Amino acid sequence: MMRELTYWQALQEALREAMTRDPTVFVMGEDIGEYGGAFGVTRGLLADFGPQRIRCTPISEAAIVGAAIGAAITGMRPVVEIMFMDFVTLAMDQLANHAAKLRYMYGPQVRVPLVVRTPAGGGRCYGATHSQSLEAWFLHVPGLKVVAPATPTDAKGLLAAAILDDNPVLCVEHKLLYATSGTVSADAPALPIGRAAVRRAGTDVSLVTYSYYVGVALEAAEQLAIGGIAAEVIDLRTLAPLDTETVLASVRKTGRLVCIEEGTRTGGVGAEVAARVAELAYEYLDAPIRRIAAADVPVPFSPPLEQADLPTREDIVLVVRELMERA
Amino acid sequence: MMRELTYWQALQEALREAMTRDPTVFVMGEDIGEYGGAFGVTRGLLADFGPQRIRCTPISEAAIVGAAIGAAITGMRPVVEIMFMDFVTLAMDQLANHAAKLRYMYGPQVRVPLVVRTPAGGGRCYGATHSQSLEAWFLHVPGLKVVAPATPTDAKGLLAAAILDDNPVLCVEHKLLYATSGTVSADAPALPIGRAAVRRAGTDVSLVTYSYYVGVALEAAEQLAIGGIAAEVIDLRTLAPLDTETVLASVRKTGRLVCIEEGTRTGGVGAEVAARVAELAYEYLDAPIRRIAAADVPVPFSPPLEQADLPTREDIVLVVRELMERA
Amino acid sequence: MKSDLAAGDARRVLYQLVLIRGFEESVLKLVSDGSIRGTTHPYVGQEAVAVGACLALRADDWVISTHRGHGHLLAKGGDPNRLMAELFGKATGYGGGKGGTQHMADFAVGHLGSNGITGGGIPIGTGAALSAQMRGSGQVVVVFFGDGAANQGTFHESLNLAALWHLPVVYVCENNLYAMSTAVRDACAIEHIAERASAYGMPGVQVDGMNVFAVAAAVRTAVDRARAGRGPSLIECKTYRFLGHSKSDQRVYRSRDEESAWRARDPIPRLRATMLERGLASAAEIDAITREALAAVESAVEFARLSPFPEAQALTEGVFVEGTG
Amino acid sequence: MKSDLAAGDARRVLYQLVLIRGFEESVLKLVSDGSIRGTTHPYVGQEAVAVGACLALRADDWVISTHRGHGHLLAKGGDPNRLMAELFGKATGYGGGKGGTQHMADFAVGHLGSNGITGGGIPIGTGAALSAQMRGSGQVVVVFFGDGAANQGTFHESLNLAALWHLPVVYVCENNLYAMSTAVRDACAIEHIAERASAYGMPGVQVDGMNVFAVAAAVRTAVDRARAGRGPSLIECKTYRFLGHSKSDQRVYRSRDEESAWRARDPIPRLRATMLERGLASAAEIDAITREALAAVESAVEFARLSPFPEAQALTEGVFVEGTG
Ligand SMILES: Cc1ncc(C[n+]2csc(CCOP(=O)(O)OP(=O)(O)O)c2C)c(N)n1
Ligand SMILES: Cc1ncc(C[n+]2csc(CCOP(=O)(O)OP(=O)(O)O)c2C)c(N)n1
Ligand SMILES: [Mg+2]
Ligand SMILES: [Mg+2]
Repeated sequence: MMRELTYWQALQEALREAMTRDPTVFVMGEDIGEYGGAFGVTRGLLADFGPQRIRCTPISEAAIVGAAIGAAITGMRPVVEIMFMDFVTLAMDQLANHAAKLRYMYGPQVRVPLVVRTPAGGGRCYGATHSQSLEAWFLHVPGLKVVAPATPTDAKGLLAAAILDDNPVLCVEHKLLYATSGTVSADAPALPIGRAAVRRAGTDVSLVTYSYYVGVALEAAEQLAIGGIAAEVIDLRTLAPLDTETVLASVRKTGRLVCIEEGTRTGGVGAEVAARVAELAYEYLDAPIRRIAAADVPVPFSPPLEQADLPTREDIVLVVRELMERA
Repeated sequence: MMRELTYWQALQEALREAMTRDPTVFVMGEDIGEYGGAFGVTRGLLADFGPQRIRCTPISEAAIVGAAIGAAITGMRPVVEIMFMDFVTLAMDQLANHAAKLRYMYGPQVRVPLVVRTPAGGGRCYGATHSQSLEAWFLHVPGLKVVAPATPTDAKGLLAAAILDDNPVLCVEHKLLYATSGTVSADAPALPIGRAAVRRAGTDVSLVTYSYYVGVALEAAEQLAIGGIAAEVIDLRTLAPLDTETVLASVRKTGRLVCIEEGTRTGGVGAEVAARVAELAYEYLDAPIRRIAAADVPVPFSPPLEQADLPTREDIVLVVRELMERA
Repeated sequence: MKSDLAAGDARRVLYQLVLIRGFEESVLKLVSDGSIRGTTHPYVGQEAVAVGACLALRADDWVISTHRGHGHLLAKGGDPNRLMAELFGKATGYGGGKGGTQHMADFAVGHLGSNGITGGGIPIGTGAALSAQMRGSGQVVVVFFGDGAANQGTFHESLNLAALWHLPVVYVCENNLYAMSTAVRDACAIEHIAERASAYGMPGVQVDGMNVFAVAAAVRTAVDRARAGRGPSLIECKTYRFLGHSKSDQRVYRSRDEESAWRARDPIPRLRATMLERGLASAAEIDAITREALAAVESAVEFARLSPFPEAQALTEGVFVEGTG
Repeated sequence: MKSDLAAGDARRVLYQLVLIRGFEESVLKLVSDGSIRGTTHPYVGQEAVAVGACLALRADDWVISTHRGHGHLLAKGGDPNRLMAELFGKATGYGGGKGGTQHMADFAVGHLGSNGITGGGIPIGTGAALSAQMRGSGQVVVVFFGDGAANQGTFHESLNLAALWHLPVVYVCENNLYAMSTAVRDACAIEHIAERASAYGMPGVQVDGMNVFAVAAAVRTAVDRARAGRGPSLIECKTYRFLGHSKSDQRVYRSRDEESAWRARDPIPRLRATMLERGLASAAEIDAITREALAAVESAVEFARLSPFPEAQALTEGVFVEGTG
């Protein structure tokens, strides 16, 4: 059965189904009860699952994630909501030094089935501490998986998979996606973590992106098509482990790579994608690699500056045209 | 006047000179007083500068860095020692959301002349929470500078520059370098932040690295030279802002890039260097880019595993030979 | 209320209370009509805390503010024009529009910055106190933070550090009973945050946060102590935000009755009544003060509207101080 | 000492004390001669805390340990062989050699892991207690941590959470007067860490950490309370590490006199004397227990020495649980 769901509803459906199926799944976070969470993903869950399983916490990000780790290693499957991705900084130690490392250090006796969900991204004039896209840091944390769904179907499928996974998974959501909608199958299985999707096939250039920018890249591809340029759009979906094969296959075909992300440029996800391609598909490249990302600055509040900071469809179109002209 | 100094002595000399010259400079950290710090960099300073300026703190990394920020924005020039780089996770919020952003958000009225010194790296069998090289995260924090000296001269020069700098600077030291020595000029000026150094000129391949691995790369270059391969060794010295020009100039000449670092591969410093080269010197590349780094795993304690994990001179030699054979 | 209340003090206080109230109400309208983008955290109801605390400070003393910070900035003597312009994202704002509602400072008036990270400002204010102590400047820092922030690790680490080092800092907790939708009783294991002071061996006092002069008196005692080198204090101001947490909050987590009970303690009518009662000002004078404050708000809006947005190149400027190091 | 001390208890306790003492002294030698690489944090002097606390626990109760954790693991019933092998970095160690001294666990005996980050284990133990509560398992968690860790933000956040939610957890602070070289008085704004309990509305008690049975009694009270659903407690054990912080520490920060005074309170001779005094064991029996414990240490060394290092492929294995998700 297919239904139209918003991204937030799809996330909630994954939570509901997991909680219904498995009594060890529970949710922790700030203001996730009656208030429904800052972006409404948990609205209604308190009434249905009660305060034991929809657990409102004090503002204590480190202890919330730490406590979730403790619960996870003792048989529970906690899902933590960190209200804005900017605040994972406070839980960085628990995530990077504990959640991600326990299995490797302690051996097979321990499993850390922890999910941390968090909204990233700007475009809402929330300023520098409420608009960041910090996912690139977590690519550099071995032991952590990172998913970043772009559609309601993926939101449900990847969150479901994250909850089923016996490893810590960071689920990066996007503020501008919560209200977007799409058809979601009621009985779709969890999506496999670690597989990218080709959202649009093309032969001239590979646009590799994820989350909110998949939509932007698709629009750019549409526009480029009018000018006769066939862009392939790859939605990474999972950032760690990265689906290198799908990216390489695309670049082998197109010979051109443009990495697109909302986070700041230096040290971003695009750097890793670019490096892998330059290592593994160098012979297939017909042009320099390009990265499109936010400037290396804190996200400015001022609406025109924020708009100027965030990559746009036009940026993509311009970069791709410039690349094609080199051929 | 030239003297033989160890890396730790060179760092201490930078601290001493800055503290002697400028009464606003002071040092904060755990066990930095009589104990001299976990790696001895501050030994003797307490006796000479007193407990007001060599300030031993409780184990409170977030508050230490936060308090240093508060002192920095009000006219002091604090130098914080974080005992192991692994613990910056606890100060991540203060560094990334405050130190790095205040100037941009508050405007020119604020300056954050903060230095955070911290030892990175493995090779001492300290295990996964005391061996990490996490500098790549900080390339992805606009507003922060990052230096990573490889020699006593650079240690002194870059730390001196960091203290003079009105911006927050992370100084990444290396545990295995503290005891190494070299000649250091007594009256050398502070080194400019943001400039790489060509440590060895060569025409066949560019080895781009920093910190402890500069020495390893030089040894590899020596060995390669015997086989007739002329490797150029670039010491980045500053990781943020990255001296792209020096790297590009080298790659334009050699046509081959090998990035070498001790941190884990995915999302590392090498990814950024590789991406910049693939963007800006693509036409000059004669071979795929290569990255040599630790495996994407927590640093294992077991001595043979740790040795197997850390990149070696042999790894570099092998990778370069393989690259040269492709030509 | 303080018995030796001087007419001048009362008028200044009234002006500030009305200024903040008027400013915040105006901002809410501007957010609703889209003139101000993003969100805002109104200080309405809590004005007595900022105004009372700042009344106890010297001009060169410092404050550290929060996400709910417009009141702190105005109470410390900040410029409503530049504050409003910042909310509009204009080049004339405190941070040239780059900071926005949660991230602005006015060092010239001793305001070291508001902060979008709950609890993030506590160690920073502590460090400013360290700086004051080391330089022997005699300055004292007031660190404002909410009840919610009192559960962050930074609260603990900072208060311990300040007590250990006898820093000249006063921690002013604005306990408005909620952190976003979360009641204090659901977030804090004890009812009175002031009691946490004993964990650091510092004085902890509770005070009526709806009463400017009670706040001022408590803060003054703590400031005197701090300035005398006797270390930090924790002051818990029991207060209430009359409006939602931010622009979109429907306040499902509390009752309208509770709200009315607190509104009955509104510091503004209370002060007006006292002033009249004690003959500190006539009704006409009170009206004039009110009009003057509201006029300042209107000019601020005007100023902000007429100000230009930052130039495009501002985007990449100002990340670093250039030319040092 | 407890008056109703049973002979069996006393023997078991003596065995454990000697086992831990012998183990740690052996480890120090092995570190010195290079058999064990890296560092180690000896538990010598503090044995009564781990042994006493674990005496009050059920086998299925949990403990969370620290960087100074060998004693906790042995006291909870861990296997000296696998522990020693881990220190050698051998494949037969608890983590196959990958964890090392600060990072090992034995879930089978209720040991949820030691931790190289000061204060890092406190929230994790709190979460284990949440898990016990949610599953209604009746388990209680003992979270060990040092005086130094009591100044970390995680301490505050965790104790607040536990008190708020009435979690079945007992926070056992091992106040050995120093965090590395830093004396408690130079790091903690109050002298007795137990007093911090009041900031969370939980009981806080100080206990003689050199006395196994005093520790056991205090922990038992807290465990009973926790198991009965009445929430967490904070127990401060006043203790002392007889040796340096880690292998390289010269102990410049404290006097030999202070050390002697504490050594005079060594729990091992104290217990031996009591056992003899009360006729709980003969001198020969005590010697036998001692020999048995030390023999276990020797076998552990032997086991570790003879064990193989992990295979090279182990490096990249075991980061993730495979086949889920
Ligand atoms: C670290 C962090 N966590 C969560 C938030 C989201 N948030 C913003 S304000 C707020 C409530 C703060 O409560 P309190 O400290 O009582 O201040 P109040 O809003 O009541 O003035 C929350 C949870 C944040 N900004 N920073
Ligand atoms: C976050 C962090 N900061 C600093 C250290 C370095 N360090 C290891 S043990 C230690 C002292 C801990 O003191 P305490 O908690 O009293 O335990 P003790 O060593 O006395 O058993 C320090 C500072 C660390 N491992 N982790
Ligand atoms: Mg509040
Ligand atoms: Mg200690």
